[in-house]
Amino acid sequence: MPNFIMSYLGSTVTPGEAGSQFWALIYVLIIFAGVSVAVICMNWIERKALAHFQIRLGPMRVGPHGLLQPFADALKLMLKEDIIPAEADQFVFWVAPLIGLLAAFTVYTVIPFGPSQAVSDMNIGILFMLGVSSLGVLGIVVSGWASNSHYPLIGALRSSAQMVSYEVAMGLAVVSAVLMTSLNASGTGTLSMIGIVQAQQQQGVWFIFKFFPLGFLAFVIFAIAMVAETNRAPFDMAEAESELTAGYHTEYSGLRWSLFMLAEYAAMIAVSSIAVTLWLGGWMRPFPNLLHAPAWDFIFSLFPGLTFGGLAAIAMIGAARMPAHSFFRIQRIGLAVFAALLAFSALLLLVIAIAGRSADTSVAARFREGIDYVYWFVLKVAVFMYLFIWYRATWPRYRFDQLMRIGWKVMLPISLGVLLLTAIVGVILP
Amino acid sequence: MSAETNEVSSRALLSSDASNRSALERSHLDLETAEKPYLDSNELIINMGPQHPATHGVLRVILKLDGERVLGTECVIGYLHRGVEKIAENRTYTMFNPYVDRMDYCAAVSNGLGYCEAVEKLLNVVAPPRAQYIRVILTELNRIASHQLWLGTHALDIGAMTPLFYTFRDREEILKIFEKYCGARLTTHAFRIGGCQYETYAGFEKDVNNFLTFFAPKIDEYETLLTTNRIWLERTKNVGVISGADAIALGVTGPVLRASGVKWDLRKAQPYAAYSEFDFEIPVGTNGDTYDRYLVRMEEMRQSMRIIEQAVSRIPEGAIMGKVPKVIKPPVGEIYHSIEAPKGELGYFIVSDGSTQPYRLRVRPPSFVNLQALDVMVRGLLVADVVAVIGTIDIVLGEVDR
Amino acid sequence: MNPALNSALSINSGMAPVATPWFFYALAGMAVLSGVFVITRRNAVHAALALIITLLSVAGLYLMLYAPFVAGVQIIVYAGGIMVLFLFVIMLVNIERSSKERAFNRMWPVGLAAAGALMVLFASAIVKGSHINDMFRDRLMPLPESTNTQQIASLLYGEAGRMGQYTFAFEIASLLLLVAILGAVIMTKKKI
Amino acid sequence: MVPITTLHYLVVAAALFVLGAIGVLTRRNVVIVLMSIELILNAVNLNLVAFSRMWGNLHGQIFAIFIVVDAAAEAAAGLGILIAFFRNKETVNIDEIDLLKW
Repeated sequence: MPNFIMSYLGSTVTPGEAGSQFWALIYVLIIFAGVSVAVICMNWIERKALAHFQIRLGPMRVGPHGLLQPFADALKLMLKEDIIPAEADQFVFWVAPLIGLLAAFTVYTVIPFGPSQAVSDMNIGILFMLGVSSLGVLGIVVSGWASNSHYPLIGALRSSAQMVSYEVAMGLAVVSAVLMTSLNASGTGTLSMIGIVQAQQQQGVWFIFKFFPLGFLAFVIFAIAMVAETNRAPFDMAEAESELTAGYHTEYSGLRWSLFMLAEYAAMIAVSSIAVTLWLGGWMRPFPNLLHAPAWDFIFSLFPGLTFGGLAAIAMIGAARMPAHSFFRIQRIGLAVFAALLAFSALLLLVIAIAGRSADTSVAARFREGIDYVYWFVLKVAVFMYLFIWYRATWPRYRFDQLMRIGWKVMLPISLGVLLLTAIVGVILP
Repeated sequence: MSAETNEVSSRALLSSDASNRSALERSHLDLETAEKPYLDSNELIINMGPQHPATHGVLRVILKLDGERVLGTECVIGYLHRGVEKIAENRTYTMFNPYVDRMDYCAAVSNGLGYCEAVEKLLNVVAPPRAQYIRVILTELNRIASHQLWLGTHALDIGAMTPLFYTFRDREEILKIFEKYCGARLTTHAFRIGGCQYETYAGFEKDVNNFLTFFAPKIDEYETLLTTNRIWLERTKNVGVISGADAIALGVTGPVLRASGVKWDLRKAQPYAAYSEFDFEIPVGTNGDTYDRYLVRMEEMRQSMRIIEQAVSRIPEGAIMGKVPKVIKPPVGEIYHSIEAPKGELGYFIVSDGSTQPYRLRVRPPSFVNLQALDVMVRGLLVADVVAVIGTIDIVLGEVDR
Repeated sequence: MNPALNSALSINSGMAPVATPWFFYALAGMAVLSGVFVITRRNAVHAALALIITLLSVAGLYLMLYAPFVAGVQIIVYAGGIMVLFLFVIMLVNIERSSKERAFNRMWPVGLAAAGALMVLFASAIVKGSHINDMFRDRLMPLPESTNTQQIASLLYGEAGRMGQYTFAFEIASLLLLVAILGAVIMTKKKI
Repeated sequence: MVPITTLHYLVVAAALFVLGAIGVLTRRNVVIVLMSIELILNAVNLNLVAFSRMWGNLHGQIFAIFIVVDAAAEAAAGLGILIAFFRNKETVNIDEIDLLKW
């Protein structure tokens, strides 16, 4: 194999740092595909979970338990007529969803799924992330304006004001987490995403528990601000369907509309990843310092396989419990095949975990490590995604002025105070 | 009318209290001369509805906005006009009875009750006690159903999706009782002039009692989702405030009036059917805001359950139809009879020329009158509050447009 | 290739970008082209979008100059903050009218001539400067990228208890921002 | 291929500066004039950062950051003035802003 492929394989840094453009490209493709798949899964899970919150069944017809619903939706959206209003600004209308999508996906270049499982480790990682995710607002503003219609315009103005306001509190919360990284021997912190996780590892504590309750407060502020930042309930003013029909994407349809949705979900995953990286230890498994014996490593490395095994079991039980009627035969077979696929992945993961348990340098060991990192990271992000759904099912919507009041008069002072106290405690305590 | 409400209304009509008058003067809408906005060019005229998710049907509200602040509103109605009142002039009294179910289709039983009692009054007939009790039970069940529908859609307007499904689940139980009783779920043609259409089916009492035990904890379930929810409080407290005096001056009735602190309920004030025989409270609010209206309606559901419980346990035996001639030909004259529908005072004004058909029939629908208060309530609020206020007035366009 | 440049590149060899010239030409071309759009578009929103592209391209150029922190600031402050403000204002003021009117003022030939003169000045400065000594051509000092943010911080805030070289200037800049915020609020609010 | 040197950056910066100057001198719309000023500031920033790389110290970058701060202040104040002006005169054309008082 050519050198530019092989030379990276033994490396312990990200492809961006190692200067391996080929592998950087591969990673970009993997992440792009992974995020798209995650959005599809999220689509299905949100519909099902929301339905079960609301004593409904949710999608049941397309595939067993509606498993193929997202694909049917995607197909429908792609085939739908793409309407551009006559009075709209054609070019801007066309380009607006792309801006949001680009911003949402560019963020993923610096998200570390593991110590070397990222496209690049930028020196200014978290700064870059905040900056690029703040570009998403441009797409929304511009789409609202280009539609040349009242409801989209109001939705766009709302969401731009909202996102700009919550970015302030969000940034301050992030800074207080970054401050905590500097509590080491050299006294220098870091903005690099990988560096932040490594700092948590060195200090032996997730930053959410650091200087309790300061870390926790900063985390809560970020967790609230990120809901506002992604325009999700209860802060979904920009697309409040009971007020503004659909907000900034009222005039959009078909593929372009689905791009907005894709961008929204990608942005949700991205901000959740920031929260996980900054406060919840990123890719680290629970208690990496306390339970650091190889035996513990092995036990924790069984988790991915067991998770998939559990999912396979659930799917299998679902298939077994389907009514014995010829109408359900295809569905039963489909669910059983799905269960078999899950079981196969579970088996594969378990085999990798067992094969890679001892040797530290073998390919299997590296694989096992990588799977572990990605698994714990994704698990933590998944908790946030579930929270997003939970919020949406439980809470009414804030009004716009209340939202701004909370942003400027509650969140901003608290985050400033937390930042100040973190700095003071950080100087006094060690 | 009680002394207390008399006093309030006279103050509303006679006093020269400046703030009070300004509120009413403001309500006289003139979109052109609304106060000068903050940025001239930013003044938007927005057309909310008739196709809009939060206007509860085909209401069209023209909003004049300064940014998001509402400078004025104008309701355009009539998209669901079917000429019910005109139809009445070409139908006999009996034939017209099913038409009233199509006005407030969320509370069809109440509509029928009001119409039948009005015609009975004109004929000087009284329905037998058993029929009266059945009427009370069904009407109160329908009040609960109507309030459930209101709660679900109102919460959905404010952004809480889940209560809608909970209320629809429980409303289903009421509709099942209706269906078993008269065969229809929504447009229940349950009553006849002079009594009831049908005798109760076997197990009616048991079904109703089962519903009561089923539903009692469900109200608490709704309340755990909303009553102390901070966002719900922020969205509804001090939103769409209307004073008792303003409400009376605008003719507002029902829960909207009671939430403003006026204890006015026709079931107590002018008891009809068998309501004088039951023991129940009239919940009254204090601030006249959206939250109070929510609380009043929640409490009204509980009170309705109390009434139903009493009525079911004491339901008398006997005939269900009074002595009514085969051909209904009321004597020449006119009558106004009103009942407390879930949404407010539902009145029927019938002019009889002695023939089999009404000479003129006029309905005083609560939604239509209450909708007038929209402009007073939403001036100076934000767009988001407009949908909350439309929801809290609890309008049904079938009734507004008739 | 001269030795100085060679050594500069070799120090950063770990991350020596392979296609540097191409990236540079692409970014620079994008910046200049959308700069042209900024000043020629009749519609202010189009101009703003073009300006955003310019700003992002310039941020890319900063990255190529091993100034990642400035690039990050450029993206956050310019593209994420200032341009949103611009778009906001464009939507507030009535652009339908202004987009139908003349886009350029009556004195535009004079302005163009002045700008042309400026361009000639720049061109001559660059040509002369690079002709007399190969300063621009030769000097390309290595800057450590990985500690860029730290170094900027120690210049701005000081290090090990000592005040930084620019600490006072930094404080004055924050004062300037405060004044600008207050000024903007006072000017735009109808009644304080 | 010619390696990229400071000179290249200077040329780009000069081009951006001239474009900004043309915008400021010829356009009528105040918003676009303000945007052209941003263009000029960016050109200066690019120069400073390029020189910072040329001399191998970070003072140029510090200056660039100060200029970004300045640009933010300028945009806030400039757009504030624009809004106040637009409220009174309903125009955003710079050649109609010819009175000191209205």
